Formats: sequence, structure tokens, C-alpha cells
Amino acid sequence: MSEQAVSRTVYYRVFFALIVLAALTALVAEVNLGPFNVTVALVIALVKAGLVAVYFMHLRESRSLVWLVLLISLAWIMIMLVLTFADYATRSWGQFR
Amino acid sequence: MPEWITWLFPDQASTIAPKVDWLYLALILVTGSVALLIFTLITVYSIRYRRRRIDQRGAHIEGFVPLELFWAVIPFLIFMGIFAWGGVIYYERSSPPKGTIDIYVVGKQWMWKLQHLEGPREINQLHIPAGYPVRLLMTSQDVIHSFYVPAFRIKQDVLPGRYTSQWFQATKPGRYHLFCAEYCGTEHSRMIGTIEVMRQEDFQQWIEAQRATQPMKSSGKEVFARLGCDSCHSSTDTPLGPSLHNVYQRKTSLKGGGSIVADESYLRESILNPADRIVHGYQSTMPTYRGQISDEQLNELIEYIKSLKR
Amino acid sequence: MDGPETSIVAEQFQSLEQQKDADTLGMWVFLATEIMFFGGLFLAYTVYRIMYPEAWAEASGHTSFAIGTINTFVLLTSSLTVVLGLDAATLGRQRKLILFLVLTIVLGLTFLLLKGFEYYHHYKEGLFPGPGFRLEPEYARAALLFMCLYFAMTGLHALHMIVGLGLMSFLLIRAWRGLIRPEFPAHVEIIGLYWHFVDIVWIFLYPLLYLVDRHQ
Amino acid sequence: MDDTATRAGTEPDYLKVEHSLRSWLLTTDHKRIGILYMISVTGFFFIAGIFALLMRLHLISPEGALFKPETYNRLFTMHGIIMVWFFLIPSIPNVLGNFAIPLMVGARDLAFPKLNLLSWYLFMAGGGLAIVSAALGGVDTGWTFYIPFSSNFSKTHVYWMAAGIFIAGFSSILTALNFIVTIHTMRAPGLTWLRLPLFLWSIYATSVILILATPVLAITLLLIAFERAFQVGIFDPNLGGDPVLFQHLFWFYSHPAVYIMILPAMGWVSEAIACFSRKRIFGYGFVAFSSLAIATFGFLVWAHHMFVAGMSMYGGLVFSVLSFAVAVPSAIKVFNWTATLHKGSISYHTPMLYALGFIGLFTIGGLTGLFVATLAVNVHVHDTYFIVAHFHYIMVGGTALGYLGSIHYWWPKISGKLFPDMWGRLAATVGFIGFNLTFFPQFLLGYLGMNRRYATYAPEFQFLNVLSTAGATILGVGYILPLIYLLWSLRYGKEAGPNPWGATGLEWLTPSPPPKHNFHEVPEVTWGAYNYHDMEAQDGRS
Repeated sequence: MSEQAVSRTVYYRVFFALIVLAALTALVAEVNLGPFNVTVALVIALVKAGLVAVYFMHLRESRSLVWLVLLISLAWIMIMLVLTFADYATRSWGQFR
Repeated sequence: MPEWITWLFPDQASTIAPKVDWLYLALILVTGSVALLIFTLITVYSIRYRRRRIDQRGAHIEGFVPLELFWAVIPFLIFMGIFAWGGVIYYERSSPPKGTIDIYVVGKQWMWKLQHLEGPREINQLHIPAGYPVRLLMTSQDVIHSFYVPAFRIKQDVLPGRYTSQWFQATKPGRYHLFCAEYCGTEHSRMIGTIEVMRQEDFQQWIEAQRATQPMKSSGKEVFARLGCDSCHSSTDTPLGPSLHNVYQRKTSLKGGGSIVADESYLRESILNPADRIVHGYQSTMPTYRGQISDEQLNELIEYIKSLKR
Repeated sequence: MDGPETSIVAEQFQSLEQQKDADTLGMWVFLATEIMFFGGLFLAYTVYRIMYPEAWAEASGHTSFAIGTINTFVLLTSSLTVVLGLDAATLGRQRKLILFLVLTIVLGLTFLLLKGFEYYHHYKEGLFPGPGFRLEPEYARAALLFMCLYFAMTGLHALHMIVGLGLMSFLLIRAWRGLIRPEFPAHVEIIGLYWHFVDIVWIFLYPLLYLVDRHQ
Repeated sequence: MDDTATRAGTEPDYLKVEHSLRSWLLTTDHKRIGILYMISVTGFFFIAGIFALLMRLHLISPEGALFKPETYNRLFTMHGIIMVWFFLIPSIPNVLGNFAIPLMVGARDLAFPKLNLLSWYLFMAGGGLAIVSAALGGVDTGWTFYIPFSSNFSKTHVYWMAAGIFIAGFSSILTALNFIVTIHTMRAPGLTWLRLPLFLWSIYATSVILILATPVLAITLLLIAFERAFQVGIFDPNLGGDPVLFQHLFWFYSHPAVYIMILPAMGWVSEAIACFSRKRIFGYGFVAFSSLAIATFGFLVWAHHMFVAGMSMYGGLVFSVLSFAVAVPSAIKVFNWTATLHKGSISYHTPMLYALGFIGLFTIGGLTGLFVATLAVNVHVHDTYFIVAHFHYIMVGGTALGYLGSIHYWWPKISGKLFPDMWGRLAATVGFIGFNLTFFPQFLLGYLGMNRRYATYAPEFQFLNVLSTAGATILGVGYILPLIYLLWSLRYGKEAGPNPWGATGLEWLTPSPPPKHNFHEVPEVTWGAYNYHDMEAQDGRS
């Protein structure tokens, strides 16, 4: 019972953090940080997604296999991005003399 | 290349063709011996270790790690060797030398339209001299095509909306197949033509005979004037637009960050869709010329811009 | 995913533990496919954003910042109600469970309503792909690319929301009938996982679609 | 658990337990679903095979003997699409994976039986849409759907077809999900990962690919539909979109898809080689992990289909070197199979002939893969018959052979009957000869410069084309024979008994055909896979 109450407190705290981060990302977008606007926005999004996954989706208590499934799919997204950019990032290198 | 084996190959008519063929032969040799080894082993084992008694078991062998490592590492090293060999030739075919003869190619369903810098246009046929490097600047009016000349061992897809290029140097006069290699619709298999490689002096004669036409850059100059390009792009930079003199192959910084080398694709994009990537320090005031200019005229215009030197 | 009406453990399983394991793992594997599904769109987004940064900033200005932001809060809150619902389910508090499920559904509908309202505005502005597709000529081309991606991404996200609402309604009916047992609320758990995933997708869509160079 | 065991003791086998059509169409028994798949997948194979035969007949003459180009274009498109998505990808996993996985892990069924049935219905719905599309006049885009041809230019029934593939993709995903969960959570006590039969390792690797790759295809197909519907879309060159990006997305799925097709066949070959050599597979660990290595590396090489597509030169170099890397685990498998024969006790039943044929043809297919990975050679042979020959050596010589072979191998378990072995050997031999005659000339044609997807061709290519057509006819006979004698054996075949091949593996411990719940008693495993040297340990338990 008390364990449940603890987990509810955690849920409320995480929710509070998520709301703060969402507000932060909206506010920080108004400030000109040059190329760092994207970086900041993505870092905040990653933190939010991490909070939802770890606490709301109970990754924290899940077996390592579930972590593995998640990590592999994230790794595969990275493979897709990085290798596609092996093409796009080098398109301008000496394509025409 | 020994005579008895030439039936394996199409005509060898470019500088790169024998290189590709030697690599191909080497691959046949390497992979052939591996295949032979495996087939022999399978045959020998199958006969030698056939089951003689109904209850006979095989020997108990778990495996042998050094052997596993051997047949993982050795092939890998051979593979890397092949990769390097193929990569070197690929690098060569992707890097045209200086001073090529340029040909503009426009693919459309289902024909090839080609134009020499001197002006002559050809359809499904290309005359070129032997012994000179030729570069093809190619674009498509509709779907993806692919310019393939087996005798030269070259192939490159031709895409709508941008230029791709490839180069070759023909070595042997003759007539060779030109194929479209990327499936492009109903008449795909009839989107074919001939490359006519001529001796230097024959080619000179041929191109003289086409003199009725004017060089691409002159036609391009007329287009330039007709569209009124010079009202914004004069010989010096103005607030309206940058000068186009020496713009070709110049690294240009862009509005909104980044920079780009002003190659044919960028020039083309800037005429058809000027707002996509604007030169730093300018406003997006240029209208699009999409629809007012054909692909051939666009090629001529670009050739003219490339010829603008200070 | 057999229902626990007759016996809680489906006949192919040896134990409740095994069944729970299988259910959760199955949902996570499914979410892996979902990640890759949206991954393709994120790849296209990245390629074009790097290619056409100017047009991206311009086109992003046509989305509704207010609706996007409110919707972000709405979805985050719905994630909270989902975990609280699960909590109630494990404690066997049926009425609380029903309350949280209803709240989740209401929040989900709010999201879709707002989204629909935004789409309606895009439609009037002529941002819908198709014959009436127009933006200021200056940025026309690549800005249209952004709009295509915008509709593909938010449209598919909305579709996932609709599926999620369907699943939540299914849970609600089961909860109403008292079919969700505290010792095995597997349905609440795995449907919750799905809901949170859809939320996470939005967490990324929001900055990528609504906040491109807003400071300009 | 105990009451199930006693109940299973008296129950009839899964074929006899119920007879009505309804009991088949609403079954959640993995074995019956496997058979439903077998019937439908084989049907699609013959449909697409007829398309192929018509194409080969057409190509007897350089001008094209039978059809107008637009018809020919539809034929090769339909052949490709139906073969790839409705035969090759579902073939071994959905038929024999479904049938054998729970038996091999010692479980009563897959983890999600209802989901399994749903997968079959999704598959049939997808297949139905593909057939509708064919009946309406087909699709002429090529199975690769390259944009902008498939979005703005083709006037054929692309929507139907894309929808069919999309839905079949869901079937693949759900099946793979089921397999992964089953292999992870439902193994019999004592059946550790390193005791798993290699078929399960390869099915597992296949399922991982299906899970990670199929959704990317799904989104790509949706984007095609989007672009076709609105005539604008994210690949549209008129908007500044890049058609090459479409190819990246498409091949991100479609190259790994090649490994989806070949890995299960490789897994079965490991079973058969061990069984008919009565010997443990050489280097079990290496063969097992090479499956996972193939699944992983298979995702890093997709753009080797795009060396001349307008990619950057450096991109080409990167993908070429990675493509060579994926060849290593495949080579490891071939070497290990060969080494397994050493000091074996080899018999030549039909499945073994198929397995040996597989090794030979896969070796050729794999080695010619090196040609294609080599940049300079690829530029020349890309989109020629060299490619066609190469991938048919993998797909037909590999997967289709593996499918036939594995059906023969498990046929006694599936049907409880033995097929006539002499006819089996004959069919295997005929198929092998026909196959080589069909596809070997195509290597030569390709290097000589004959393009694929050509309805008409230059006259100098005719001789080799005629050879190839002749081979296709023989190959066709090799495929029809098994259909006949396998059906014959259902009625007239001898009773097989639980383990006619003397094989190891849990599936051979239960009666043939197995009871509905597979095992009278859930086995406890204390031995490793392929313990042919020590079968008493296992026999004692059965």
C-alpha cells in the first residue's frame, strides 16, 4: 500500500517536471541561440521522452530485455540517419570538378 | 585480354573498360576457386562419408575455433583488397579530368536528347571523337532514366530536377549501344540509341558539317537577353542581384547560413526555383522561370553563364 | 492476448508470470516497429530541413503555436491519468480506474478536437496538399515540402491517437463490467504503454514542427 | 500443467481433432495456421511462377514473342511483387516457422495464438488486394516503385497494390512479434539459448529484421500513396524533393528483406545437414551468431543498390565496404556446413539433396554478390541481367529451394505420412538442373550488357535468352512434381512414425502428426542441439 502511494508521488513529480520542461521548450524557442535552438529543443524533448519512458512506462522496473528492445530500435534509427547522411553530407564533395 | 576469353565481354571501347574487365576476371578467378573448393569438398565428403550401415553415426566434432577465425579473417582481407581495387576504378570514373568535351543530355520518356557545346543537337545518337575525355551533363524531363553504354562500362542515373554527370574516354572508333538502364515506363526497352565514336579528323568533319547551328553559349546569350536576366544580373554586383561573372564553380554563401558551390545543379535550381537557396546579402525578388524555358534552353542558358568570365 | 475471463492464464502459457512477461515484451516489440515507422518520417524531415533551412523556418510559422503548445500539455496530462489509472487498477479501485479512463478519453478527444480545428485553419489558408495548395510564392517550393511532411506526421500521429482512444474505450467497457482484475491488469498496462508512446511521438513533433526558428 | 498433460494423452492429432471448414478458418492452433499459410503461399508461388514463365517465353525473340511492352512490364512487376511479398518473405517463417517453432521450443502454442490467426487473415487480405490489382490490369512500376514514375506517371493500379503490400506488412510484423516473444518467453525448461536448434536462431534473427525493417516500408508506401493522391509529396522533384531519398527509404527495408528471405532457409539447411550427416553441426556457436551478425550488418548496406542512382561518390565507397563486411558471416555459414559433412554419416534423402543444392547455389549467389558489391563492376552490371541472375541464385536457388526442402523435411511431421523418396530425389535433381540452365546464362547476358526489365532486346543476346527459357521450362517441371507426389502421399503415403529421419530436436519427440497441444508432457531438456553422437540421452526421455 505505502509502496503504491510512493509510486503515485513519483508520478506527480514526473508530471510536474514534464510540464515545466514543456513550458521551458516553448519559452526558449523565443530566444535566439543560433544553431543551438534545435539542439536545446531536441535535448529537452529527449529528457521528456526519457521521463515518460522510465517512469510512466515503467522501464525502471522492467527486465533488461525490454531495455534492449528499446535501445536496439533507437540504435537502428541512428543507423538509418547516419548512413543516409553518408550520402547527403558528402553530396557537394567534388560531384562536379 | 587473351583472345579466347573475349566472348565474355562486350566491346572494350573506353579507357576504363579494360580496367573493369581485369577486375571482373580477377573476381571470377578468386570466387571461382572458392566455389570449386567448396563443390569439390562437398562431392568428396558426400562420397567418402556416405552412410554404410543403417545405425552409423557421424563423428563427434564440436568445431575448431582457429579454423573459424581463419575462414572469417582471410576472406575479409581478400574482400578488402577487392573493395580497394573496385574503389580506385570507381573514383576514377567519378572524377572527370580537366578539359573534357561537354555534352548535355536530356532524358525523357522515351528518348535521349543530346546537345554539343558547338550547338548541334542529336536524338538517340551521339557522335564523339575517340581519344578525348567526354563529360555528360544529364538531366531528365520526367522520370528517372539511366545512361548506360556497355562498351564503355559506364552508367549513371539521370534524375529530374538536377544534374548528374559521368565521363568517359572512348578508345576505339565504332558504333556502340546506348541503353536506358533504369526502368522508365512502357517503352523503356526502346529508349535506346547509338554512340558513334569517330576518329578525330572524321569528327571534325562531322561537326563542321553541322555548322548551320550556333554554339550553345550563343543561344544561351539570346535566352539571357530574351528573359531580361541582364536587368538584375549585370557585369558587377548590384543591390538587385549578384553578378554572374565567374560565378560558375564559385563557393557562395547562402542566406540563412551554409554555403554552396555554384555548379550546374545550383544554377539550374536558381533559375527555376530562385527562392530555395538565396545568395547571402540578397532578397528573394527573383521570379521563377519555371514554365518559361525548356530544358534545352536551360542548358544553353547555363552554358552561357558558365562562359561569363571577367 | 487472451482475456482472463475463464482462467487468468491462457492455455499456451505455463504461469501467470510467463504470460505477463510475454504480454509486456510483445507490446515493446510492437513499439519498436512504431519507432521505426515514425523514424522514416523523421529521416525525411532531417534531410529536407538541412537542405532548406530558410523555407523550413518560414513554413513552420504557419502552424499554430498556441494550439500546438496547448496540445502538448493536454497529452502530457493524459499520460499522467493513464498511469494513475493503472495504479488504481492494481489496487482494485474500480471507480477510480473508470474515472481516470474517462479523463484520458476526454483529454484525447480534446487533443483531436484542437488538432482538427488547426487543420481547418490550414484548409482555409490553402495549406492542404492538392490543387488548392499555396503559400507565398517566395518560399513556395520547399515550404510545400514542409507542409507535406507536417500533414503526414501529424496525420499519422492523429491516427494513432484515434486507435489509442479506441483501445481506451475498450478498457473502459471492461472496467465498467468489472473484468479488470487487480492481480493481472495486463490490458491496462500494455494499452498504457501504447498511449505513452503516442505521447512521446508528440513530444518530438512539437519542437520539430511548431518551434522552428520562432525567434526570427 | 498436469491436467493438460493427461488431457493431451488421449486427444487425437491436430488434423483429426476437428474436421469442419470452420474449425480450420477459426483455428488458433499454430500447426493449422502453418498449413493455411502453406496452401496460400504455395498458391501465390505458382501464380507468380506462371508470370515468370510467360516472361521467359516472351523473351525467346528479341522483338518479344508474345506481348506488347506494356503487358510485359506488368508481368515482371506482378511477378516481382507477388514473389517477394507473398511468397519469399512469408514462405519459410510463416509456414514452417509457424508449424515448427512451438514444437521446437517445447511449447503448446505460440505466445499469441489469436494474433497469429489475425496475421494470416491480414496476409490473405493483402494478397487479395494484390490479386484485385492484378485482375484490374496490374501495376507497371516494377516491384521497386521508384518515384516519380510510380507517383506521377504510372497509370496503373498502384493504390491497390501498395495497400496490399502495406497490409501484408502488418502480417509480417505481427508474426515476427509472435516468434520473438515465443522464443524469448516460452522455451521448455532447460532449453537454453545455446541449446536451441539453429533454425530457431535464424528465425529469431529474421524476426528481428522484420520488426525493424517492415515499418519503414510501410511508411514509404504510405508516402507513395500520399504523393499519388495529391500529386505533390515529399519526394517530388518539382517541390525540391529528392527521388533518391525515396530509394534510401525503400532499400532500407528492401535490402534487409533479402536476409528475411534467406536466413530461414539457412536455418533449415543447418538442421538438414546435421540430420542427414548424423553429426553435430560444425562450429554451432559461429553458425548461430552469424545469423545475428547477418541481421545486423544487413541493415548497413542498403545503398549498394544505389551506386549509380545519384548518390555521392563517398556514399558509394562507404556502402561498398560495408557490403563486403556482410559477406563474411554468410561465408562462415557455408564453410561450417561443408565442414559438418567431414566424417559424417551421410544419407541422400530428398531433403538432403535440397540442402546440398542450396549450399551450391547459395555459394554461387553469394560469391557473385561480391561482384555486385565491387563498385566499378557494379556500375557496369547494375540493372542488367547479371543482377537478375545474382538475386535469383539467392532467392530461387536459396529461398525457394529451402522452402521446398524444409517442406519435405517436416512433411512426415506435418502430415504423418512419408512421401515417395525416389520421386523426391528426381524432382530435386530436375529442379537443380533447370535452375542452373535458366539463370547461369543470365550472368553472361548481364555482363554483355543486356538490361533487365527490357521487353525487347538486341539480337545478339538471343542465344543465351533461349537457353534461359529452356531452363525455365525444366525448372517448372521440378516445381510441379513435388506438388503431385506430396498430395499423393497424403492418401497413399506410408505412416511416418514420430521420427523417420532419426533427427534430434523436440519436434521429433512427439507423435506425427502431433496432438493438438503438441506434447503429452512438456519435455525437460538436458542436452544440446544435434547430439547425434549421444541420442540415447534424448531417446530415453521420449
